[in-house]
Amino acid sequence: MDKRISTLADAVAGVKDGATVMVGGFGGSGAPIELMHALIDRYLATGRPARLTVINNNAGNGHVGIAAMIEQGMVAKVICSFPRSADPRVFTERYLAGEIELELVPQGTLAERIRAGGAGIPAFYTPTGFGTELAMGKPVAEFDGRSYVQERWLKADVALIKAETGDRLGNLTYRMAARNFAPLMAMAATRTIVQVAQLVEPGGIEPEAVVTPGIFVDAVVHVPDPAQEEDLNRSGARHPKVTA
Amino acid sequence: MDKRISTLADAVAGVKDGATVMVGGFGGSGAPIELMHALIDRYLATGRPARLTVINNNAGNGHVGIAAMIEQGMVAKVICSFPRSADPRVFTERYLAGEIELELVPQGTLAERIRAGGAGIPAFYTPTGFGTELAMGKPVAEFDGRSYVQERWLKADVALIKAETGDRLGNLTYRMAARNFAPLMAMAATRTIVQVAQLVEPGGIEPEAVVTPGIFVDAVVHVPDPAQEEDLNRSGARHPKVTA
Amino acid sequence: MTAGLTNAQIAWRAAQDIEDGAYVNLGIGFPEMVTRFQPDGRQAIFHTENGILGFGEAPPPGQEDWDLINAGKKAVTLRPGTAFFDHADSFAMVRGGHLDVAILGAFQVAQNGDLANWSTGPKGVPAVGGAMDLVHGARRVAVLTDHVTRDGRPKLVDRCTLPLTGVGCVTRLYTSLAVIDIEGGRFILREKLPSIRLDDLQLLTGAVLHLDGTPADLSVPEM
Amino acid sequence: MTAGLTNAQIAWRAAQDIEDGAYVNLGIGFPEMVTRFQPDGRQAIFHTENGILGFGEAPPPGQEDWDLINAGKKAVTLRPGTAFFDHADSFAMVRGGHLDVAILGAFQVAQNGDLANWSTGPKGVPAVGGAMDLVHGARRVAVLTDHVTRDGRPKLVDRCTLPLTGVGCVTRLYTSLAVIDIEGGRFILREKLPSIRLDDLQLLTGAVLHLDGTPADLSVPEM
Repeated sequence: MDKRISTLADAVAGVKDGATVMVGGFGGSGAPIELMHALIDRYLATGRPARLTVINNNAGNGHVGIAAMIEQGMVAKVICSFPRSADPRVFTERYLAGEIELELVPQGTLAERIRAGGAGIPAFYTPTGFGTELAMGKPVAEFDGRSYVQERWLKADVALIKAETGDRLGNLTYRMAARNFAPLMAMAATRTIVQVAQLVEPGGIEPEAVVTPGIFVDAVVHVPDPAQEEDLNRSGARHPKVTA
Repeated sequence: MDKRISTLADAVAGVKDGATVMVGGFGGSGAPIELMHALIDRYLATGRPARLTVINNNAGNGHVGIAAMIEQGMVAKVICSFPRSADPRVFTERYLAGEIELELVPQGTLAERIRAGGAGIPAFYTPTGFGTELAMGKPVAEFDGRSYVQERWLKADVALIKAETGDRLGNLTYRMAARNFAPLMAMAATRTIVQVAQLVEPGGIEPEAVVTPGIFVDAVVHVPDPAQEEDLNRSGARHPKVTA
Repeated sequence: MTAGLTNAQIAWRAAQDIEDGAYVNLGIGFPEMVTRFQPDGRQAIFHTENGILGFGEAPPPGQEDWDLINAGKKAVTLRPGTAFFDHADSFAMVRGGHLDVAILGAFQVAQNGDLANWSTGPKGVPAVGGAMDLVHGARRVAVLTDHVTRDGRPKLVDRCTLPLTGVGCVTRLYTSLAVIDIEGGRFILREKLPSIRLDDLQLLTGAVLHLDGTPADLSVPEM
Repeated sequence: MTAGLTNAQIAWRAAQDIEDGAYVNLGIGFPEMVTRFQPDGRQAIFHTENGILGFGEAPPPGQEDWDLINAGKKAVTLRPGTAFFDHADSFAMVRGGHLDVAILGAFQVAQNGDLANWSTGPKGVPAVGGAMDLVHGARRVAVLTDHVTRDGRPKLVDRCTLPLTGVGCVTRLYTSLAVIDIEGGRFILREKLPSIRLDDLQLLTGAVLHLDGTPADLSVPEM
């Protein structure tokens, strides 16, 4: 079994119009910049994939990554907990103009809904959001005298993930807090595409140190020295680059 | 902060009559033999703790560990998925005599109920068990055209856990497949007591390699060279030892 | 009455349908034999409920590590790429539909796909393990079984009379006499031993065997 | 009108109630200042929603590692014993009742413990982050806030008029003028600045301040 794919372009070639795409990361930490930019390049070249629903904790920052996907017009809807950032203009302008849909989900509920999608749990109850606008229309139940909101699982067609180390079986580790949503999204997507900074032979990751077992991974692309969103934004980067 | 406790006896001193006790392990792999035997020693010396409910995947094997707890008369009820083993006589005899209660739970549901207890999820839906005896009396709901059973969280007063490496903050790693239920039980118990084969300084476990973060742990006891249940049973061991 | 396949031969036949790279969970006991018969050039990745993916064969006696066991509590070994994880993640793999195949034993299988394999009734000590999770998780749920009980009664039935493990979950049966798919609430006979006549096979089966073309010969090596 | 405490002084006062070894989550912004004022001999363990427990102070400028950030996306540092984990485990800590204290900001707090701190209404872009989870998870939910809004209206109210973050969740308020507990659906005044009269404090508060004995002096160092 070999899940390696040699180019970013090939890795994202199967993403379809209207797809739901989970994108790993919390702000810039764990953001799979190169995979997202490969998806943008394909869209600019072919017009596809369009009308994406993007699931991430945030809604982009600056003009790279998710912000660039929105800016180039590929994104119809964002499901996130916190669509603010140091430079949220791209999302904000489209949202206020009514050009992009937003489903706002409390952060822990977002994480648990994604995990539920991956774990075959169609619904669960949480105290989070009870009695608030974000629970409106959702079933409510009482357990042991306390009120809870029923939340549904969240799945995706594709997950784009950034990992630190990976092997060709798809076993993954993550760097520090870049882990965040990635292990959950890897479980919840029909096709999980991962960029790894280091590609190792099977056995190169200690069996006890594997964070995402290969069963949750479909494609592995080697991207050494991946860009850090925060660094890109501090340097005023854009994707695609503006040529003078 | 220092969660170390110097003796096994002190570590288990607070377990009360009637307590619900989660015990890590799958068969002998991960079974915290020394903690269980310390609990038995206390019971034989003081008559406490009695009438325990024990939660584990199994119901004991031979005459050590959970089997010994049952044999000595400390256990009123077992919640498990598979009360069979190479030598299940202790449980089997008490069960058939009506002297011990059994709540049989499918293995994945048992794991998920414990995780739910630790994660503040009072109930969730699973396809497991739908239409079977084990779902009788439980609420059923349909999602996306498929039927699911509602299951409730499972919590405990105490968890007894075996880990490989631990620090005084309670950060833990596990050895190979001895991990199994331990990280879940550590989350779901009011008081989590851990025996560690190696005690290290904070920082002695790589931050990315921590499996159970210290927030889920209350007490750490150093037990170098812990006994392996399978080895004990192959040598015909009993606890307490039978003196001629 | 015709001599049926041995357990090992049934396991061999089931192994032929497992694709390279498939993620597979094998039930305790007889289904564990499937690992021995992987066709050359194919390598399935085996999952065990207690938290291992990609483990290897049993170690030589005396070299067991009892922290490295399968769901049947038998010792296994590491391979390059083995991963360990906790029980919640393990059953996320199962329940979340990430396994390609689960292969289990059976007391009874009904033509609607119902499976009974955990309890023979109220006597004795009931034990279920991970079977109820597995039958609702894997993409394909295959059953390995003798075609009839030890006293000659059908195990493939109209309706299960024993307590159910799962409702409408079995997709294919490998028996000592035949290979049978379950589709649309019916048994569809795919292969049968050349030595048994269709009429006789039907007599040993507790519900109608439907045909979808001529059944192929169930052909298994001597072993 | 009396000069109230600065944000730093409010954070200092809140820090005095955090016990050694407590697990604490600090909201984005002003509550983050609490880390600076831990009393000597006490060491809280800080949790951040994005998957770190036991992190340290901000690094010197230029030495940031952008994979090592807090929920406010500010760079933090490692300490001996830091642990990383995924978002599901992180919110298991929150929702599962494993945190001792969550400290958040507020737009409004009602005497029944309702909190509004995420939305000022339908205009603009709504954002909630982890606040709704935190208020229903931690054993103590403390709010740090100016006692009144910038235009002088009460932030401590009879009923919240802004969209709620959580129902009946706040247990203690540290304001620029007072320390107030919420018990049995009432504001209980525990401490007030010596420089403000009780009558005047009541005028700045949108619901009755109950007494449980004489309020202590709210005493905070100059800074």
